[in-house]
Amino acid sequence: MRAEATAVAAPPVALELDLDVFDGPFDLLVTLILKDEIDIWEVRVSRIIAEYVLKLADSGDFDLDATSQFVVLVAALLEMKSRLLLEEEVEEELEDLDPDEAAERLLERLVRYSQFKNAGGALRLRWDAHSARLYRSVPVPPALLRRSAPSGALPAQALQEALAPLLREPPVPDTSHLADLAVSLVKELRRLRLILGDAGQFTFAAVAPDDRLERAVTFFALLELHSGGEAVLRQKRHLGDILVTRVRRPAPVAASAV
Amino acid sequence: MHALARRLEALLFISPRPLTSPEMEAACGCTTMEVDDALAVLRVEYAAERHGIALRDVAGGVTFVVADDCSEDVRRFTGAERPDELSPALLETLAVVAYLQPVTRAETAEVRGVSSEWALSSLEERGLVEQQGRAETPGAPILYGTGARFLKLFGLHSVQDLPPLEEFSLQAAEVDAIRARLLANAERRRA
Amino acid sequence: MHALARRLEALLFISPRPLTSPEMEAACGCTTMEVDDALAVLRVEYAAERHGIALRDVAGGVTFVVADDCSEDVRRFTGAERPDELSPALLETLAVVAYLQPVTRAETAEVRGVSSEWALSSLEERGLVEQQGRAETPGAPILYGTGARFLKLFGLHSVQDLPPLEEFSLQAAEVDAIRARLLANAERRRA
Repeated sequence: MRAEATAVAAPPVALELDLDVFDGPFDLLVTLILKDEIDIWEVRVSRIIAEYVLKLADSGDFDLDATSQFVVLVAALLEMKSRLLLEEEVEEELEDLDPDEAAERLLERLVRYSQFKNAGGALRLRWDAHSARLYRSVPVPPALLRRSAPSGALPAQALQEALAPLLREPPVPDTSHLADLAVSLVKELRRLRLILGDAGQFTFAAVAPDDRLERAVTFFALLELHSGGEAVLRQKRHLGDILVTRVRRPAPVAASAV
Repeated sequence: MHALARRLEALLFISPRPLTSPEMEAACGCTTMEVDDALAVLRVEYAAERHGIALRDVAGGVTFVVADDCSEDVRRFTGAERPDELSPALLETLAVVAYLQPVTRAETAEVRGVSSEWALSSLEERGLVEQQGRAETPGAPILYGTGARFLKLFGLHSVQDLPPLEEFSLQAAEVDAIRARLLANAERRRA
Repeated sequence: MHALARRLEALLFISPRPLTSPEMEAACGCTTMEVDDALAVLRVEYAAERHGIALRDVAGGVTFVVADDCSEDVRRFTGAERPDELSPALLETLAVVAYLQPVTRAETAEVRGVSSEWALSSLEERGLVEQQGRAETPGAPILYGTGARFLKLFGLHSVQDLPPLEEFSLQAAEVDAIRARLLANAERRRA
């Protein structure tokens, strides 16, 4: 984290997102870097979402495709930002690279990606020119079929097997993990508050559990502490450990003086 | 050839069945006389031995057929044609049509949860699925079913001989039960 | 028209898919050169605007299609709609598959930097991408490629006809701009 935690965020950056244009994080990254000259670390996701919701409310109609594209886009942004917040483990492969090497590696991927993105644009032109063509698709008249397929060439059982999966009732989605998460977030907050109260500060690495999901909960709890003004989060370098420090509340005297 | 003759030629080329004069008039937005004139042009163009295909008048309509003296080559070609492999998507669509026939495109899509336009036309092209009239519902959608070629390919005497689905035997009444069950499951999958 | 040209015309009319030269040679029992000559006669006969149908080299073979300027009438008559538009995400995924085939889902995601599961299954459902076996790597992932429908809809004779990927590279100046930007970030990260 360059500035104080991203949740506080750098000053808002004017960012006009044409949602139809982006297809994924690479696309977004290339565009952000090339056109807007802005840094992903400075993009405020919450602002983008707020703007989009306003835009939706204004336009009055709900375009499912555009909205799902938006969700994908925001998820991509969040993924990019969270990689910067979480520790290196996420991208193990890049762990040992120095930042220059990592940058070169990313550049290679972006350059390669851009070729396909542009090739997709060229395909669109071909599609416009050719996709409307009408080909004849009429079965050959039986009279002209000298030797049609041997009788019983395919097993009828295959038809039954093809339909059977559709006849099976889909399983009820398992939502138990959602409940778990809600409970453990509260618990985790309590635990972190205790550590914070005792020690005054701690690092993410020192308190985070091993399990990925549990780590995420710990991270959420950190953000919660931060947004509640209970703690300040600091990070010396991107992908580095997070230092959590307790915030001393203003003396109660000030409040009663008003 | 003049423009209307060319448009009629294209229509006759693409149509899987003979076209009647009223159909041609409606499609081209022109009069009986204009269609007759254009047909006359086509008849000259496709007069005997000029082309490998010929215009033929059959039961109330006009259609292109393979010229008689070219049919041997065609048989040599089609005789060698093997039923190509059916992809899982095609097999699933074929199963839906086979068990639920007559069935509309929308119903097929509903049951499978995905658009089935390509799959149905691909099966139709292979002669495994055929149009069997239109439903008496708004929009009169085309009804699809299986035909003789389907039965032969799967070695069946009739669709009653399809392997039964779990507890369903394939009596007419039970087809509705299968349909209801498939639709309910599709609904749940979407939810 | 001469006899072989007429026989080829009949074959092309009846075949539900483009015919390759070997197929035409086998069906007519003649040589490559004879087929080429007959095709040349047909190409003259079906040159632009002479007929309502035209000859096209597509998807590895030769086939008749409705002439472009007649397709509106035909669509109106058959009710056939143009295939649904492809979103930029689908076109991009299709480009990855077309150029890298056979390619796995993971490789596609790697190139695009985003999970491509939905895009691939959507392309598969439209018949633009098909499964072409499994890779001999751990987990035996499915390999995807493009098929005849892809070639037809994009007017290609084969995937070799796609422009070289290098043509779509970023400009050197753009690459430099991105590099400078990324290195500046790396610098800050080190600080």
